[in-house]
Amino acid sequence: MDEQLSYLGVPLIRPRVGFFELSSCEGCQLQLLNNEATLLDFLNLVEIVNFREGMSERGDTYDIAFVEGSVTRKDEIARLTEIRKNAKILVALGSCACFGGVNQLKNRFRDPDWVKKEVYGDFPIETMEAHPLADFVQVDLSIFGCPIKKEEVERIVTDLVVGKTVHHPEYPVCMECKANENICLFELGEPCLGPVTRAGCDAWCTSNRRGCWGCRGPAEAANLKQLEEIMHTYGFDRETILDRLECFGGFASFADTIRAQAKKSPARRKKS
Amino acid sequence: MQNKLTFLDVLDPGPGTHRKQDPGSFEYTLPAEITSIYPLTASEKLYQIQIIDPDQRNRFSFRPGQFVMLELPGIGEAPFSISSSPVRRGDLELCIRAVGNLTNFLARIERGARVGISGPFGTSFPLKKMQGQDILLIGGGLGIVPLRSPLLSVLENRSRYGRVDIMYGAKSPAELLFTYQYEEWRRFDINLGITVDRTDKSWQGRTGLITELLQERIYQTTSLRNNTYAIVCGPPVMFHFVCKMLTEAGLPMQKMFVSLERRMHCGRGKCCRCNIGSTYTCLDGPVFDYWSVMNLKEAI
Amino acid sequence: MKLSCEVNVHHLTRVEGHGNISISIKNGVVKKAQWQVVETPRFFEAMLVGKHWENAPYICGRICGICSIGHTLASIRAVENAFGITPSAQTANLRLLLKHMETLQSHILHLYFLAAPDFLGAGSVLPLAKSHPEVVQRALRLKLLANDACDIIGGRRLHPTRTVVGGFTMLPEKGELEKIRQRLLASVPDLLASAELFKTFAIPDFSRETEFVSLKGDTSYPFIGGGLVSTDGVLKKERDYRAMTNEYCAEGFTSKLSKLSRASFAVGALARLNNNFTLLHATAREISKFLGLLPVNHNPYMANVAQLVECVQVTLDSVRLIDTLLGAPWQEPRQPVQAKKGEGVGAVEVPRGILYHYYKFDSRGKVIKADCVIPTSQNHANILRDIEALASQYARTGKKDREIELLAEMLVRAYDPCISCSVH
Amino acid sequence: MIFKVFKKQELARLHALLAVNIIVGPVSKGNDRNGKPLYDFDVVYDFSDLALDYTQTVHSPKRFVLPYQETLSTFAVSRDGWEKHVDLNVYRPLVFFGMHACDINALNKLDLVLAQSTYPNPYYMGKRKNLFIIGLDCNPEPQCFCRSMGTDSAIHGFDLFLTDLGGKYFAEILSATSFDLLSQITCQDPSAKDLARYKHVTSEKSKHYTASVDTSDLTKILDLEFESAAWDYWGKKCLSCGTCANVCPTCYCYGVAEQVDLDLQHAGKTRSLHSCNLIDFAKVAGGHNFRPQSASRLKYRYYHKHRGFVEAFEESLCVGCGRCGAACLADITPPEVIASVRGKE
Ligand SMILES: Cc1cc2nc3c(=O)[nH]c(=O)nc-3n(C[C@H](O)[C@H](O)[C@H](O)COP(=O)(O)OP(=O)(O)OC[C@H]3O[C@@H](n4cnc5c(N)ncnc54)[C@H](O)[C@@H]3O)c2cc1C
Ligand code: SF4
Ligand code: SF4
Ligand code: SF4
Repeated sequence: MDEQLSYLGVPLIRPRVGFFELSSCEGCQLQLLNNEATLLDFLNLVEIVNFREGMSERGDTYDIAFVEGSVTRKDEIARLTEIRKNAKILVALGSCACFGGVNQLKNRFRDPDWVKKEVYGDFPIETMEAHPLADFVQVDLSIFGCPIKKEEVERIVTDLVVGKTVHHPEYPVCMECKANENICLFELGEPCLGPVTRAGCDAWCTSNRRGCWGCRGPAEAANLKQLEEIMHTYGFDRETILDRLECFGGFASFADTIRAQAKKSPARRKKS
Repeated sequence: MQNKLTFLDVLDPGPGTHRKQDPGSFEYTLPAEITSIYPLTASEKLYQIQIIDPDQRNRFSFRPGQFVMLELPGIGEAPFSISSSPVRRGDLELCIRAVGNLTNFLARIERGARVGISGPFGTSFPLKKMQGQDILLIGGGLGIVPLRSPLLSVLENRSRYGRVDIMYGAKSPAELLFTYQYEEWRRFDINLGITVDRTDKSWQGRTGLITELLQERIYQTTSLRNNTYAIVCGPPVMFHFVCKMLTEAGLPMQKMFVSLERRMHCGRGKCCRCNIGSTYTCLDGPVFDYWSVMNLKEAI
Repeated sequence: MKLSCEVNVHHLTRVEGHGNISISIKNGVVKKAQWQVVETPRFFEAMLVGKHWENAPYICGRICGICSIGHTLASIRAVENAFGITPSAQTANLRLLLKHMETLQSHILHLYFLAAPDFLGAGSVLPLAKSHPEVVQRALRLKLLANDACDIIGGRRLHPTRTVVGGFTMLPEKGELEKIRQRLLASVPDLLASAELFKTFAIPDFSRETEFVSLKGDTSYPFIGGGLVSTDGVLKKERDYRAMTNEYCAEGFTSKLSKLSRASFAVGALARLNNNFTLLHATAREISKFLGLLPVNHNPYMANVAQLVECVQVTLDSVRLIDTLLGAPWQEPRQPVQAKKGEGVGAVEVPRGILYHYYKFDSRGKVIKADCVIPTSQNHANILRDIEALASQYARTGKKDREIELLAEMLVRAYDPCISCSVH
Repeated sequence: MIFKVFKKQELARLHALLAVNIIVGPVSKGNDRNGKPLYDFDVVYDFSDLALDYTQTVHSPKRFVLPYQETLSTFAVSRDGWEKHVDLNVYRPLVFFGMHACDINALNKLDLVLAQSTYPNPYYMGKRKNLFIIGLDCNPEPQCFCRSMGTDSAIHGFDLFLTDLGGKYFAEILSATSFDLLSQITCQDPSAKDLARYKHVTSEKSKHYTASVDTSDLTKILDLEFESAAWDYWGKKCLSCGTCANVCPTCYCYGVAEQVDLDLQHAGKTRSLHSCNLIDFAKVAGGHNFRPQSASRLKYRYYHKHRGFVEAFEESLCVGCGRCGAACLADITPPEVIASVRGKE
C-alpha cells in the first residue's frame, strides 16, 4: 500500500479519492463495495480519504471526488460546491448525478406543492426540483448508469491512474446487445430504448430480456425521431415511450417535446 | 475414435511459408528499446528505438514512407512513420506528437523502456523513379516527419537527384521540428524554405502560408511537367490547396505523392478502420499518388 | 469524576444515508439525547402517480441501493395483489431464494464492513484488511457468493433486471444454480467462523423493553407476505398494514415515524427472531443459543447477533429452495398480466424489517396513489428512545465523551439503518 | 465432385458419428411476437435439438470464426519490462451441422480478406481451418436476395452439402473426411430418379425468391450516385446502431482496445467487432471525424460491400441473406436502398 505505484517504469500517483452522496439510493457507491473479487486491488490503486458509507476517517482534499446523487435541496448545493473546491477531478457517479436520475421524475409535476402534500401532508419539508450536478458545478467526468457498472468504474479508475483519457462508447446499446446474440426485444413484442441509449453497460438489461430504460442517457448520435417511429410501428403508445424516456432524466428534453406535441396533436395511428 | 476430427494448428509453420503470409507474425511484435529521447517542441519528441535482438535489427529493412506499429501493453498501439534513414535499419527514429493515450504515455516514459515494434508496413515513396529529377518536398506541421526519411535518403545520394526544394510550414516558430538540422540540410545544396503562420519576437524567418512559398518556386520554372516529382505531407486542408496548385502548374497527378492518415487498429488490412472504400491506408497506402487519392471518395 | 458530556455526530458514518446524533449531559443530567434524520426526501410516492403499473417495481427498486431486491419484490407483490395474480410455486421459490441472497449480502455487509470495525477498534474495514486479513477475506467470500447468486437469479446484484410482475423475464441456468448450491454448502464453515468471531465481541450491556414487530411465519421463518405479529400481542393482516405503521411526521426527521402499542417499536432481524424463534432451522437456533440470543431479547445491540443467526438461516433454507427448484423441470418464467382497477399491499421482510408497498390503480392500470413504509422509518422512534435511555443509563457513570459517542454510534449502527430508504 | 444419397434416418447416425466433437447447429429460440419461429446457431448436444427445417437464424454463424469480442493478447508487466502472450483461442475442431449456402459463401468471402490476403489473420484462420461444415439446402425467405448476389448455392467452402429430396438426402462430398464418414452409414450412388428429383427441388427453390437486387453495373452506379439524395433519406432513418453489421455474416470491421488491469501487473488487448455505421468509426487523432453524418456512414457500408470489395476481389461482400434488413429497426434493407440509389421507386 505504501510503495510507489508505477507502470512500465513511469511513476504513478496514487490518487486521493473521496466518495460523496447527495440525494440517491447510495447504490452506486455500494457497487464499489460489490467488487469483492477485486476490492483489494482497487484499494491498493487509490487512497480512499472519504467514504462515509464505509469508513469513519475523513480527509478534506482529494484528487478525485466521486459524487453520487442529484441535488434536491439547497444545502446540497453548498456541499457540492465545497466538494468541487477540494477536488481536482469531480466525477458524476451514476444517473442521478449525471441526469437527475429517477429523482427528477417529480419535476414533471407542474405544482411542486402538490408533490410535497402528496407525501408529507401539511408537515413542512424543504425540497426543490431535482438537478444533475452539472447544473451547479463543473463536472469533469461522468460515469453513467443506474446502477453504475463496477467493471466500468474499475476500468475508468485504472485509466485515470495510468493517465489514459476516458472515452465512453458513443454508439447505442443495440451494438452490445447484438454482440451478446440477443433476439431483439421488439421482435418479442417488448419496447426498448437500446437504439438511442449510450452503450457501455454491455446491454445489461436486454441480455436479461428486459427492455432498456435508458439509464445511461442518449448515445452520441441518438436518432430519437426514428425511435418514436419504431415505437409506433411496433404498437407502443406514447405513454410507454414516455415512461422510459422520462425515467432517468437523460432524455428529459426529448420527453418534454413529446409531451408538448401530445397536447397539440392526437395520437398518431399505428402502422398495421 | 476415428471420427474425432484432427486439430489443425495454424501457427505450426508448414513448409514454404512466406514471411508476410506467416500467420504467426500477426500479433508478433519485435521487442525494442527506447535508447534516447529528444524533446523537439512542447508536444513532439524524437525517439530513437532500437530493436533489441541484433539479428532482427539487421534484418529489419524499410523504404522511406513506410510506417511501423508501436505498442505499449495496455496503453495502445499506433502507426508511426519512420523518420530515420533506411540505411540505419532496425535503429529507428520516430517523431511522435503527444495527442492521445499512447502518445501521451510515451511522452512520460524514460530512456531504456521496452516497446513492441511491428512492421514495416505500407507503401513507400518511389525514390528510384525520382532519380535524375527535381524534387519538391512539401510538409505542413507534423507532415515533416514522414518527409524526413525520403529527405535523408536523398541527401545521402544527393548526386542522383536534380534540384531539391524543401518547403516546410508550421503554425508558429515554437512548433517547427528538427530546427537543429536545417543548417546541415542546407549544406547539401538544397533550397530550404521555412514559413510560419504566426510569428513571435524571436522569429527572423518568413511568415505566411506554405502555398506562397510554393507559388514562388513555381514562378521560377515554366512547367513542372517533365522533370519534377513532389511529395506532400500534412493536414488534409494543405493537401487540397497544394495539390491543386501543383496540378495547375502542370505537375502530372501520378508524379505527386501524399501520405494519408487514418485511424488504424491493426496495420495489416484487417480491421477496416483505415479503409477508404476498399482501399486500405495500411496496405495500399499510406503513400498514394495524387491520382489515386482523387479517385477515392472522402480520402482527404 | 466527569459527569458532563457533549456528543455531536454530524452525518454518522458507516450507515446508509444521513443522520445525526447529539447527546448533552450536564452534571449527570441528560439535557438532550437526539437522533435526527436529515436526509433529503426524494418523493417516490408522488413520482409514481400517473405512471403505468409496470413502472412501480422498476422505479421503487431505486428507493434503496442495499435492499433494492426487497423493494422490487414488495412492489411486485403489491401490484400482483391488486391485479389478483398469484405467483406460481416456481416464481415464489425463486423470489424467496433471491430475497435470501439479498438478506445474506446485506447482513454480511453490515456485520463485517459497518459493525465489526467498532468491535475491533477500527474506523473502517480498510485497516482490518491488514490487521485481520482472514476476517476480511471471509467477509468478501460470503458477500461474493450472495451477490453472484443475485446476479444469476435476478440478473443483477442491485436493481435487479429479471424480476417483473408475473414472474421473471428469464430463468437461471440450472447448472449455475447447482454451483450456487455447492458454494452455499461450502460457506457453512465461514458462517461458523463468523459466529466464533462475534462470540468474542463485547456486546454492550444495555437493554430497554420495547415492542418487537415482524411478519408472522406459519410454517416457516417469514420473509415474503403474510400478517404481522408483535411481542405486545398484536396480530394484523397484510392489507391492514396501516393499522400497524401509523405513520406520522415529527420535528427533526425528514423521514416519517411509526408507532403501534407504545411510543415506539422495533423491526428487523431481532424482531423477526424474537417472534419466530421456533421456526428457525435447527442449526440456526443452535448458533443463536451459542451466541446467547434467546427470545425475547431486549438488547438492541443483539440485532447484530440476530443478523448473523439469520445468515445461517437463509443459507440453509436456500439450499432447500435450490433442491426444490432443481427437482422439477422449468415452467414458463412469466405469467401474463391483466391490469385492473384496485389496490394492493405487498409486505416483505427486508434485512432491516417489514417493508410495505401499497398502490391503488385506475382501470388502465395507472397509479392513483402509492405508499411505501420503510422498516428504518418504523425504527427511528425506537432508536430515539434507545438513545435517550442509553444517555440516562450512562449519565452518571462518568464515561468519556468519546466512549458515549461510540456507544451511541454503535447503537444506531446495530439497527443497520437505511436512512435514505426511510426518507425516500 | 462425388455425389451420394442416403435415407433420412441415416442423418441421426451421421450425427452420432460426429458427436465426439463439438457440434453446432440451428436450434429453435421460441417465437417472435407474431408467432413466427426464431432460430439461432448454438452448441447442440442432442440430435433432436437440431432444428434442421430452420428458415434463417437471427444471427449469422460468423461468431464461431470471428467472435464479437476476442482477447488478442495478454501482457505480464513487471518492474523491468513486459512480456506478450498470444492465444488464438482455438483448441479443437467444431462441426457445423446444417449451414445454408449463403452462410457458407459468407465464410468464403471472409476467407478472401482474413485468410488469403497479405497478413492472414491467425485468430480467424485457426477457427476457420478447424471447422467441419455440413451444408444444408434451404427455402427462400421473403428477405432473401442471395440469387441476385450469386450466392444461392455453394460450390466450395464446405465438407458435405445435403439437399432434402423428400425421403432421402442428396449429398455433395467435398472432403476426404466427409467421404470417410459417409462410408460409415448406409448410402448409395444417386439413381437417375434421384438426380431428376434433385434438379426438380433446386428449380422449385429458385421460383420462390421474392426479393432481389439489380447488381448490373452496380459499382459504377454507386460511383455515379455518390451524391445521391437517396443516401440522405436513409441516413435520416439510420440509428447508427451497428445492428446490421453485427448480424451480417460478412461484416468484419473491428476495433482494438487495450486495458491495464487493476493490479498494474497485467494488461490485455481485445478485439471487438465494429460497424462503419457507428459514429466514432472514422475518428482519427485530434478528434477529426471523416464521416460525421449518418448518411455518409450508411453509404460507406454500401460502398465497402458493393463497390470497394468488388474492386479488390471481383465479388461483392454481401451474400444476400437479408439479415441486416430484417434486423434493422429502421427498416433499411439492401434491396430498397440499392433500388433507390439507382433511382427506381
Ligand atoms: C500511416 C500513419 C503514420 C503516422 N505517423 C505519425 C508520426 O510519425 N508521428 C505522429 O506523432 N503521429 C503519426 N501518426 C498519427 C498517430 O498514429 C496518432 O497520433 C496515434 O494513433 C495516436 O494514438 P494515441 O493512442 O496517442 O491516441 P488516441 O488515444 O488513440 O487518441 C487520438 C485521438 O483520437 C481521439 N479518440 C481516441 N479514441 C477515441 C474514441 N474511442 N472515441 C472518440 N475519440 C477518440 C482522441 O480524442 C484523440 O484526439 C500516423 C498515423 C498514420 C495512419
Ligand atoms: S433489444 Fe433493444 S438494445 Fe437489443 S437490439 Fe433490440 S432494440 Fe437494440
Ligand atoms: S440496458 Fe439500458 S437501462 Fe439497462 S443498464 Fe444498460 S443503459 Fe441502463
Ligand atoms: S442501417 Fe439499420 S441496423 Fe444498420 S446501423 Fe442503421 S439503423 Fe442500425
